[in-house]
Amino acid sequence: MIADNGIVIAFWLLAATTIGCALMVAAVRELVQAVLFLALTFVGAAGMYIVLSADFVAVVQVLIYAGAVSVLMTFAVMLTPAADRRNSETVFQVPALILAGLVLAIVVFVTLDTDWAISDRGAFSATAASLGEAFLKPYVVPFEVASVLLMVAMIGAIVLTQEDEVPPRRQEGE
Amino acid sequence: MPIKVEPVEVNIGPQHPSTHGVFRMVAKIDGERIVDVKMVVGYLHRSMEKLAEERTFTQNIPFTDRMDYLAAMSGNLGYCLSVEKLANIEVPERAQYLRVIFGELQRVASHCMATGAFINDCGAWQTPVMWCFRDRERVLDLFEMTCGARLTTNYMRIGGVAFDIPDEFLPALEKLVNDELPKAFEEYEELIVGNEIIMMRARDVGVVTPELAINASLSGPMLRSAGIAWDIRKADPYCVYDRMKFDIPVGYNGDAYDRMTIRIEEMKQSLRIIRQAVGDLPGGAHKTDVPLAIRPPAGEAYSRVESPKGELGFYVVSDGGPAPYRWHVRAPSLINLSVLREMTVGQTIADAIVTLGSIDINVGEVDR
Amino acid sequence: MLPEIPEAAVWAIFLLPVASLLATAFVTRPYPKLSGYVTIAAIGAAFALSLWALDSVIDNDGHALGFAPHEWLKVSSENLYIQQVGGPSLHVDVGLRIDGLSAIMLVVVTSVSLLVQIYSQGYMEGDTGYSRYFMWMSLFTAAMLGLVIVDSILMVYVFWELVGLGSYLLIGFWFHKKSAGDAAKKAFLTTRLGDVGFAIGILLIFTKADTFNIPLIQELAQNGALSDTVITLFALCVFAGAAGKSAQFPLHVWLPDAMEGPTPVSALIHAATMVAAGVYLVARMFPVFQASDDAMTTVAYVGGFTAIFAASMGIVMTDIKRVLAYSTLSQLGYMMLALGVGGYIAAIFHLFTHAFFKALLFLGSGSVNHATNTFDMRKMGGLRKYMPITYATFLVGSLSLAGIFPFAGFWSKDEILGAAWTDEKPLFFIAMAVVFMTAFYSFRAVFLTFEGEYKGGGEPEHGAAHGESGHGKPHESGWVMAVPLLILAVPAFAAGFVNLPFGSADGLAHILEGALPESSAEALHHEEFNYAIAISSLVLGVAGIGLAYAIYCAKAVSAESLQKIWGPVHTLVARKYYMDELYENVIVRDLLYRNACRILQWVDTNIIDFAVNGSGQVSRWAGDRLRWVQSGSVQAYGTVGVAGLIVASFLMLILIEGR
Amino acid sequence: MTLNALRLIPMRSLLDLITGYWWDLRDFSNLTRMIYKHLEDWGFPDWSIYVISGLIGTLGIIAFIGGVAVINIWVERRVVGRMQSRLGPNRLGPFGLLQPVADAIKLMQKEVLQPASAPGLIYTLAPIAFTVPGIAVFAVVPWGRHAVLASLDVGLLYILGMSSLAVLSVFMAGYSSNNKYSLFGAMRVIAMLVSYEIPIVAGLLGVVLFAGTMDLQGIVLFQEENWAFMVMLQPLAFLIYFFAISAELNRTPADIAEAESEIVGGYHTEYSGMKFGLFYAAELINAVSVSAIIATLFLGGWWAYKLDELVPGWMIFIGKVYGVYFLFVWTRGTLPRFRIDQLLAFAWKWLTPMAIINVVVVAAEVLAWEESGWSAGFWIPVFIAVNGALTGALIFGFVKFFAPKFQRFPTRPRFYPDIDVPSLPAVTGAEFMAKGGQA
Amino acid sequence: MTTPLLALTLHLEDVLVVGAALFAIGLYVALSKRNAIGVLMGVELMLNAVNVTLLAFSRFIESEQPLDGQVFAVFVITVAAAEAAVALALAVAIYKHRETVNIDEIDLLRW
Repeated sequence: MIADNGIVIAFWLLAATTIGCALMVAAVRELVQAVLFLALTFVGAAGMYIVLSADFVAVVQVLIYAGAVSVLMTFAVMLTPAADRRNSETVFQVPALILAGLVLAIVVFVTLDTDWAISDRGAFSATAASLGEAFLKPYVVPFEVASVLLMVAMIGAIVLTQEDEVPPRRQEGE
Repeated sequence: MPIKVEPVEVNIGPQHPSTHGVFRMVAKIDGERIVDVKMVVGYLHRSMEKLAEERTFTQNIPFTDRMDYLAAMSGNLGYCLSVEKLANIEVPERAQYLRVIFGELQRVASHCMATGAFINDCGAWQTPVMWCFRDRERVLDLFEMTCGARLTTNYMRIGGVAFDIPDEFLPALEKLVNDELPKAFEEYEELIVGNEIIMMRARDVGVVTPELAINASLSGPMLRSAGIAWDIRKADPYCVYDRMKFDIPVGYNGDAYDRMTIRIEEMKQSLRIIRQAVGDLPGGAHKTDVPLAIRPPAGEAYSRVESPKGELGFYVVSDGGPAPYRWHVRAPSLINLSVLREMTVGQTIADAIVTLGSIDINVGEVDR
Repeated sequence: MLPEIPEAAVWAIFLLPVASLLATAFVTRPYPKLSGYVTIAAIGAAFALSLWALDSVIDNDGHALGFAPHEWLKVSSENLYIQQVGGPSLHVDVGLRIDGLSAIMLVVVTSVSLLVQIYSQGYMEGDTGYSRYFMWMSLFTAAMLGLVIVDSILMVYVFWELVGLGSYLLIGFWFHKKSAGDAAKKAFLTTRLGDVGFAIGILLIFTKADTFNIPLIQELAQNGALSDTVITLFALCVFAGAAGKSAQFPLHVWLPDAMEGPTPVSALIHAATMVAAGVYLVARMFPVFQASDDAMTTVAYVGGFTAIFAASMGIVMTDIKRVLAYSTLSQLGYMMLALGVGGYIAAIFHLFTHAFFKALLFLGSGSVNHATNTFDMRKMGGLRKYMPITYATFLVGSLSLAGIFPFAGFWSKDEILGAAWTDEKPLFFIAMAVVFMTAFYSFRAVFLTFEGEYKGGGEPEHGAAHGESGHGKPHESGWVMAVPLLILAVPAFAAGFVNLPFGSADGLAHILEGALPESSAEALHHEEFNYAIAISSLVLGVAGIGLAYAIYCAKAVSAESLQKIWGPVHTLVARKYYMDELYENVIVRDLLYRNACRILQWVDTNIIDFAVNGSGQVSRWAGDRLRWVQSGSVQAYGTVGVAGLIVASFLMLILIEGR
Repeated sequence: MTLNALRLIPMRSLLDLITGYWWDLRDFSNLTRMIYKHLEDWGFPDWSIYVISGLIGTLGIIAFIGGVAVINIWVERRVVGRMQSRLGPNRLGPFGLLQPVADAIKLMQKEVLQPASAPGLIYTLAPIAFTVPGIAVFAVVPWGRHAVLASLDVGLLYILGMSSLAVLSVFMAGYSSNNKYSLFGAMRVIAMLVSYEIPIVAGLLGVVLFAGTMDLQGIVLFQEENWAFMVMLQPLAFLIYFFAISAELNRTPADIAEAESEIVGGYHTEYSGMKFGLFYAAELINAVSVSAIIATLFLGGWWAYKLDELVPGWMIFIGKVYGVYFLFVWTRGTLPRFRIDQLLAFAWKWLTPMAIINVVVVAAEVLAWEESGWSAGFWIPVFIAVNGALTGALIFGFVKFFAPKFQRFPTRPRFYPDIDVPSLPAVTGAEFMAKGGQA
Repeated sequence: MTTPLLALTLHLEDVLVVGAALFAIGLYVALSKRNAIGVLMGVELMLNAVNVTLLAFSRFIESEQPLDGQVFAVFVITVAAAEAAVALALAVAIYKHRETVNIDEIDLLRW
């Protein structure tokens, strides 16, 4: 339980921003706008992370999601020039709406129904150092695996999008 | 399998910072790469050739200022030469020497402008162009000193030059030629020859092959950059150029970089010519007596000069009246521009801008 | 004395042949000689360690050495609920049990293997499959050693099957001969029949006793924790397995055919290892058998019948190896008989002595074959002159087999007779008859082979290893083959002295008793040496020898005339009581092929095929309809998946709430 | 003489006189502390004190940045003017200092145009979103020993995150303008961001490794403790960061996103009035914030070899910021622009490998330092020498072995003193070279 | 101490509900959007929702190693980055061949 008025107000503001932007992602009519709202959603989520005293994760979120993933998405949108840029829905819109509502209902029900083991630990003081230690001591193997995964993803992305033949840049002089 | 894209058409110009006037280049672009280029000229067309038929031969001299307004002296000179050829007028020695001096000064001024603008097109943020302007201003100061005008000099006259040089001209000229400009040219060499970024941007960009250059009848630095030694001053000497010693700088590769280095060397050669001309400058009249409303005998004449842009030719037909019957200009800017498509297709937009800058067109001359 | 053997050393006994197997398979395969040396070195080291193990066991009064078992496999549910209701859990431990019984078996197996393999170097020389031979020998030996040392009946079964595999590979070693291949298959399948019973027994005892540990099973059987029915069933199942491996009566048919393998293989399989495994198993499970009289009786009578049944066939065989094979059968029946009448020590004692003299006899026959290129005794004769060492050692073995005082066989056979006398009189008489027959046929073989004139031997076989002797005079085998014979002759003569019936209580009996649980050991008979039995059996043996001498050496009675007189009987016996025909023609062809298969065929076409085709048609029909579900739209899959998740969540919620 | 006379002035006691009071300019923390105390006395709850003090700090920073944005227009124009051998603005106010004000008034008066087909929200948000990260960066930059608004544990990462956000707003502007030039600018920015994020992060890793912290104050304190600016320890990282960040800042020689001579104005072609003014200001603000980062990371921030005991730290800091800013103006005033493929190649082929080499070397050095247990007094000069030599060697090596071969043709033309008139064409370049290069 | 003017509290449940809402929106987007990149956006939203939840647990729940939640959040972000790169590359690759990235036209998984 956080009982600090400022933080609670900040949280609800950020939550409203995040969810509002997420709704905009679903609602706006153009794909690029959806990407930009998505970036805002990421930033709002990063704010919520800070409220939850996870500053490192928040910064990583901004760096990777808002900085890199959104950029990648815009890139992808731009690289598919002849594709449909409208943010339209398929026939699954209504089922998806129903399912999303049901999921929300179930999760909220379970959340409220469960008796959580709440601790009164308070906020974390400094997470970066402890996280670094956690990555390099107990989680070193997942950490390395994650790095390998990133490498593989990078190479895979390059291979996937590589053009089969590189067109000659320009006629060379003698 | 490359991505299938619809080429995008981009208008570069007529309102664009780098088209040196109101020249329009419709580029079809695939990503950053140019697929096709369409050139549209005529936004600055003032119908000079037609207008000239309604004016006397002498009245037409200011038109030549306003064609290539960066090289007004050369335009004046070319036109006057053709009328003199048509009317068989002998020009005094001193006037011929003065014509050479001012023609070469004009070349320096024009090339300064070209160099600065070129580096600006490469993306430098105004500094080199300011430096080049500084040196051009020094030359223009001399023009102002002589004829009162800086750009549209209207200095040459049929049968000579309009005014003799003032007394303070020669000292100022010698200071400029022997001290200030050589220093400035060293700076340009630093800027162009020694700059890695300029090399990266200009080497292998806008290449003209010798065959293309000849087939398109290019001239001036464009032609010489392709490796062909050709200069009207040597091939068809006018005034007293046959008495001057100078070299023709010739490039190797036909790219933008070659053109710019050739321009710098040409400026140095101009200084050399000016020094010789000043040394040999004879006394006497600066102008023969020619009636203001000259009526050359019926006939036609073509004369050409090596303007900074290239071969500038004037074709004048007289029917014996006070005005030319037909007046045609072979404008080097227009003809040099005609190979732009061959030079830019396959390159990026940035390269196209650099190429355009290296051609050194003047839209006033292109459209006339 | 030596210190007690560490556990690692015992494991090494088993692992050394495994190592030599791997080394032979992967390293030395192209270098046959090296393969042999590696294998011999490994088994030699194992032999030395076995002696150490025996020494430790003697120090320990024959009780099991205290090796803790190791967990090998543990399958048990972590689910608390299942644990509460006592759901299935499976613990398989791998442990060692080195007690009197297994130590003796170790020594027997390793020593016989060692000598057999040394002998093989000569016998197999030049064979194309030399390395392969030693590879399979290593495998076989390793399996047998593993079988002996483990303490879990499940592991015993594992090695049991490995032994079967090894025997299959070795019997079919010359697989290019059809007979060899057939024999291998026959051996494999026949023993499998018994193994099925064994497997059922293991499952039975595990469900009832919840353990695979042999000492634990013994204890449970002894203190009555298991019902009589279970014990009887289990014992019979174990005996089925043992009967398969030890070639007891209904399943004996594979053994004579197994002579198609190389002779050293026969020596190893039929003297010390594979066939002994059955006896060993019954002995190992002896406390269980003790708890069930019915099982004991069954064992005893099957053993007795096998003994006389096989002996009768041994009399008429003309192939020296087959004679020895039936003799082996007969002797195994003897051992089973002994076990069945409670003569646990006697049985093992006989196993011990029999291993040596039978190995000696087989190797001797191999040596003879090496010289003459044939196993047919009718083509031999007079080899005494040419092969003195072989003759001498073969004679020692035969005397021992015939139970002539003071050779090893005498002492062990005498104990069996004594046990039978106290327990089951009818069996005693059968046994006595077998004594006579044994002496007769063994010396028939001796006389036919070594006395008289040389009859020329057989054609050298193509592809066989020993073709170079050709048509010339037979000659003594090389030292590589002769030395093992000589060495084996020593225990064949003297092995009986380890358990002389008079006086000493520290002999073989003592450590064998130590291997049994207390209650079981107390229940053993300890009868005195019965001079009457001893003398009468000796007399019978000598009589048998005499008869053989009379017929085959002195030719006082013509063998042919006897054959004519006993015509139908001889035919019956010579055709092995038509057992093979019975199995092949009646059971397999008539019963199974003709009738059962017809029923099965009907079932197959009308029921199974219908089901199969029908299900195929149903799947096709359903697939044709269902493929519309696989629309290729990822979102459709996702929607359905999430819907399923939601249903599952609802169910979970309802279930949790409802509980 | 004069110095001795100066010594008569009781500097120390004068300083002591003002130390600890809120008007002590050397350290703003006195002011903050006073505000805290008063707020507490007035019975404000904790959270509101936190919010109020944060707001005050933010206001201070925004005031500074606003001032900087205004002043920098003048600075840039004057400095570049001097470089271009002209005067720069000099009419309005003393030295033309009021010129930016006039500019601002002009911009505010202008009509704000918006393309009819532009998505209004994004179009309007873009300049704001472009401005905010530059300001937000200042939250973690220390101004003095006690004056830092948010001593964030992951300050450096925060800065990186902010700098990557700025580029997204450039994309927003470019995309929403619905103009081909703008879209070109936007796409170029995106491509460049993808490339340049890597050398930036990898370059700064060296700094973080040395300092052992990502807290900017911690990095400054590390430099103070070891009596060395980070630029001495990490010249390579400095160069990498400087080049890479000038690319991300869209300043020459990497201003391909606006590239006036090519795509007119890039992403802000369609902007006018104060929206354009915001872009213009944000560019300056971003330059200043990056200068502040460089000053903090590489030049010791508010610390400068005992000088910070006499001069207020924030003054030193601002001085350094302007020193770095001058560097930016200088490069902007002199260098032409790269082409985009050259720029990306520069990032991938030069900066990234060099940054990775740098990280490896620094890791080895830090390991040696920690494991040997020898003092910083020994290691720091060694590191300075080693890293300096390494930087030189790397740059030389890269230039020597990996540079494109510009010299395939001579850089100067050949000369023909005379020409054969009829013979056309004359000798071509290739033939000339084949003949051995003589005219 | 007087009663504070304003006493707001934030409970675990509140954060979880926010996360659930984010997840539901992400699910809707992922299931309903026609463009593959839009679908990917939905997936990213869901991953963010998961991160919110993880961090909430890390902050509120009694545990021996409370930071594990943050560690996992970082891993989630890492994997999401890799996934985004590969997915977008896939989208581009598919676009190269079929000139569409519409999910309902890409039915390679069809029978």
